[in-house]
Amino acid sequence: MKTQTTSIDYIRKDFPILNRCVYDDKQLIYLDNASTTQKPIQVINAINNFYRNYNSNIHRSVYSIANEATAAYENTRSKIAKFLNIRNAKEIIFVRGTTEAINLVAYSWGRNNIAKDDVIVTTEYEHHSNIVPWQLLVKEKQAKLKYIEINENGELRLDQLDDYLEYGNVKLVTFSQMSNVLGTITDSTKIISKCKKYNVKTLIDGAQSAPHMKVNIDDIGCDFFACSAHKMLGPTGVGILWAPKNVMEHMVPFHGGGDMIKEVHKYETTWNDLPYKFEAGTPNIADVIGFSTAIDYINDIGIDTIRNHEEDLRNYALSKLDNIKNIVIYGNKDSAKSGGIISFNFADIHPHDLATILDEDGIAIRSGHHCAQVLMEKLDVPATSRISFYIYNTKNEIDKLVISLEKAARLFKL
Amino acid sequence: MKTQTTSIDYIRKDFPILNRCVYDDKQLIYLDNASTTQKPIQVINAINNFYRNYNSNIHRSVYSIANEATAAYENTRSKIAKFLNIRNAKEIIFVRGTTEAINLVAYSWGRNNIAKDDVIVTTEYEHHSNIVPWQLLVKEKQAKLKYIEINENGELRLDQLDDYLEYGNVKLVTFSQMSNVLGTITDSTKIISKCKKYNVKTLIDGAQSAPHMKVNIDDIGCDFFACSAHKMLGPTGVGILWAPKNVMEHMVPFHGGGDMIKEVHKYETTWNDLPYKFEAGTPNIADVIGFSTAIDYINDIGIDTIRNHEEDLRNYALSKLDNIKNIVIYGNKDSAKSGGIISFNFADIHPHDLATILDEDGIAIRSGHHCAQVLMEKLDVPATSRISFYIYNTKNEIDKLVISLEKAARLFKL
Amino acid sequence: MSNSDIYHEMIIDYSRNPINFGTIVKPDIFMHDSNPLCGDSIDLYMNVDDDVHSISEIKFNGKGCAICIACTSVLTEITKGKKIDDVIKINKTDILSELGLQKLNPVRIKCALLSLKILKFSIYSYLSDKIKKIDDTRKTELFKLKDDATNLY
Amino acid sequence: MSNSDIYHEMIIDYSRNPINFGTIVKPDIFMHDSNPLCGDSIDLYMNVDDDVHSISEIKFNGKGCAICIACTSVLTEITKGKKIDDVIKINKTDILSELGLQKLNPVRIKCALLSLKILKFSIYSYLSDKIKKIDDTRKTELFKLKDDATNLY
Ligand SMILES: Cc1ncc(COP(=O)(O)O)c(C=O)c1O
Ligand SMILES: Cc1ncc(COP(=O)(O)O)c(C=O)c1O
Repeated sequence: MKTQTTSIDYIRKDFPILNRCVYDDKQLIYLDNASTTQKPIQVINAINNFYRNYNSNIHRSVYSIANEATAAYENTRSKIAKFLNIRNAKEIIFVRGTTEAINLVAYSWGRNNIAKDDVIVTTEYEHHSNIVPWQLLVKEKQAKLKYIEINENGELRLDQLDDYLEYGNVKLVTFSQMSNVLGTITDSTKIISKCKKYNVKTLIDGAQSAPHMKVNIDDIGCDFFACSAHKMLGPTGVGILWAPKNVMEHMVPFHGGGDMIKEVHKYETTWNDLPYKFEAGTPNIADVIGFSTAIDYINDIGIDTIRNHEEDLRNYALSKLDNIKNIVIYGNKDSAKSGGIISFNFADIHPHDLATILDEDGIAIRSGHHCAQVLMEKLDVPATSRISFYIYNTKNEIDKLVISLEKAARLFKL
Repeated sequence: MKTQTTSIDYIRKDFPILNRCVYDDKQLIYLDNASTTQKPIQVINAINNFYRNYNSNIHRSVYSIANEATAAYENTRSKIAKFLNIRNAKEIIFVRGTTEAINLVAYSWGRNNIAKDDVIVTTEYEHHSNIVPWQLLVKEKQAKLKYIEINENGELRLDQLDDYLEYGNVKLVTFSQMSNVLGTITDSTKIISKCKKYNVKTLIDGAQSAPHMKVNIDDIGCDFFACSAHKMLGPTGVGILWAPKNVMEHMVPFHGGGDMIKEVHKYETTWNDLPYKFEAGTPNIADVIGFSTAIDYINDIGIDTIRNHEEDLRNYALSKLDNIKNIVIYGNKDSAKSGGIISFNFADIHPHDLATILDEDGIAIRSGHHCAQVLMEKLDVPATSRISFYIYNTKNEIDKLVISLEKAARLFKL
Repeated sequence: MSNSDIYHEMIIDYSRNPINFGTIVKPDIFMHDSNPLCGDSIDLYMNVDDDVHSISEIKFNGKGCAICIACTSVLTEITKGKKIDDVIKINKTDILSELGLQKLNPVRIKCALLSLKILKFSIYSYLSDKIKKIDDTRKTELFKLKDDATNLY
Repeated sequence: MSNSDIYHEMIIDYSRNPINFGTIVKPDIFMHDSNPLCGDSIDLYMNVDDDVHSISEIKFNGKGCAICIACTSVLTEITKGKKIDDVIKINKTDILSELGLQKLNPVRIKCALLSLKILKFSIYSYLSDKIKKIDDTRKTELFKLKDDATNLY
């Protein structure tokens, strides 16, 4: 335990923001990691270094700094391939984030593969990013959207998936590997093996899983995988879409423009090789390069160490929250089945009010619908409070959270 | 003249990369500003400062650092509105860059407003970003794409626009305000007044104009305007699309996801207010904030000062290149009608070979088709060499370029 | 502004016991809106006394945080019985100062002013529908009202 | 590698006087490809001597930089008259070392190897079409060729 504390102290030193105070003297306690994580100095410096030393556009120029930039940019692809166990780095497309990745699939794959009366299956605990693009698509195509519901433990009722598959017409099953509200870890292997029997494509929203647990795409065998750098120590504005080459080859271009073409003539055009066909225009070069450093940082710590640390913190927090009257927790109490996320409500205090009160003590938690209104409807609450951990969080921070919750109880005369 | 040199020296100090050497001892001479510009330390620091001090997701959280981040993000919108003379900052949508902006128009406006046999007019000197999205759209809609050709001075033949408009069915005229290859400044006012008579929408690709000359959107009266931060001292991964509210209100959403919705239910969803309806998912927060500092920097120098400096450099460079045998220059010799861009070819030396030879002396110029293959076909060359200036370039750098060109002539035995 | 200042007695009382909470069957004016970023969601109902051009009855329903519910309560109290010409003049300071919320941060201000936004928009559309022949001064007034609503936060 | 090393006599000569430059009417094998990032564009034509399974004739046409044209010239020289089984074994070092370009940077390497990529792909598709019943060893060989071509740069 001692060693663990020491090494966390050591890690915390890499995150400049953790030293900052809000309201003059309250040291920041950042518990909104499911929304976006903080960045280690190494990542900040990588971006800095790019702009100071080799900023230039990529792919298209022959001079030295352009070569350096191109090499660094392409190197991120290889890093990610290794990190997620993807065989071919050229199957990785850089996008702005998970949202753009899923929309890219909806446009470039969906518009050619979803027809009238086809069915897309999603789940009740999806983020809006994995619902709205499909709503738009099924509306355009007169297709159908179906939801896998959750049970009282916040787990998916996979029997419903069986029904949908058996009924037929299912073309895509799309789900998050970890719920951003409940923390539930989805049994991806089970879902995908079911889908494979019916030859149904699968998309994994890895926004929450990739940062917090080992993801092995080659093992999982899905058809699409999306995640965001900013949720895994990396900069804002970058994410990836992965799809195997044979799937990608049958996708039509998304954005048209520079770099995604092979030859442009006045009236016809040929497309560039993969993955460039899907990377039109100047990409977010600096931040793609910063992403690479973020992955190095995670690798240095070890993704399993991160997972264990979060499980530990979640168990600790649950035991503390258990002692406070009137706290209702949503999702699975078993931290082995859940990421480092806890959603809860505290008596009749609205989550927004609670977040504002905690903020006074420097504690940043998320309140609201967490871009998961379908889930809120299911839970029959307008909003929840959510705390979510990362490698730099400590038990001491949870203790301070508890003190602050007690203050809120006094203010609201609970 | 003395004062000018001094102030440029002063400006150059703000750009760390300009001190760097390539091949051990050749100080970088960066002449590829039309591709992407270098970044002043102020912009680099703004990004740095965000990640070190108030990194957080925006719009959705109530705690302090989220408030700071949201305020800084939204502040960029106001800065840009003032810079480009846009009345309502909420008409500005943040995107990855010009390419995404134009694709957004093609999808969200184009797919509902372009029908069979409608005509979209573009020009021969467009960047692929302003050609390929329209090729995709007209193909889908069985509509037509027509080109305004250029004359021997590299200027648009606006008589052809008259013909197209008279012939009818034109729904959109889309053009760059400054050609990225020839430097030609388009007579936007004339084009738009012609189009207004026929009630035809207009899109301005401002990727090259916004960084280098005063753009007054309210005066120009176009319907869409796009530009990229990275070409105007800002970070990679950010750009804007502007459209007046009454146009934007009739556009369908582009990407579906978080932040762009008002209420999501299982089977129907309502959209958020403008501009958020078009900003799905976590945006590139850090870089939007960095963009704001870039605009401050440009304002501090003054956009007219920038323009004058580049005109001056272009005239100087043209006079020097005139003394070298076998150099063919494309575009307008009159620098009053052109941005700080010169495209040329040097005898039978292929531009790539020339760029590699200049690189040896630390000189970064662009060679190739510049994402303007339609123009290359028109000029009947496979590629050109291009030099393009910004506020930090000097006449001394042009002198060194000339020496390096002479070396190339020797190597190729011209 | 320190937060314990925000969560004073009055706010918490209003939020637990909102004023004019409920619905009106067949209201003259009805509008629903929500705060996309936090999920506050309000229905506003009003009846108009045509003789004196005033709001004779006002009710609201919905879900929201203490600040949202308290501010909506205060807004309905201020509005009830007022002439429409005066209702459209109600501004954000009227609401915020009543509850000591002038220094609320930009994200929370949306909670406080959601109902005022709904009020302004709903009266705008009520008037636009109602007045068939709108003279030019009236038109400017109406546009101003819409602008007010749009730019409230 | 310093650039003046790149632009030695041989490269410049080849680029001004390319070998096997031209076209073949009705070639047995034809393929066009271009380098999207710089615009080099090459057509490759080959005839096959069916008896001995060799490339009897090879020509190229197109536009490109000195490096592209020189490397394509060298590639055609190496290829001409070779057995197809040997042609598919030609690798990048064969071309680059012939012209002293081993240390070319990653962007320019595409100029140097565009024609080799075309050669490999075109032979791949020629063989795929030709051999109706492909046995398994042959299949692996073919896949390897395609992979080679894909991963050349
Ligand atoms: C005229 C013009 N339009 C569009 C673009 C595309 O901009 P971006 O690559 O930032 O999307 C460029 C830059 O390459 C350009 O010069
Ligand atoms: C499960 C899940 N999916 C998708 C997203 C969207 O990611 P981004 O906002 O980076 O596009 C998020 C994060 O908000 C998420 O938690």
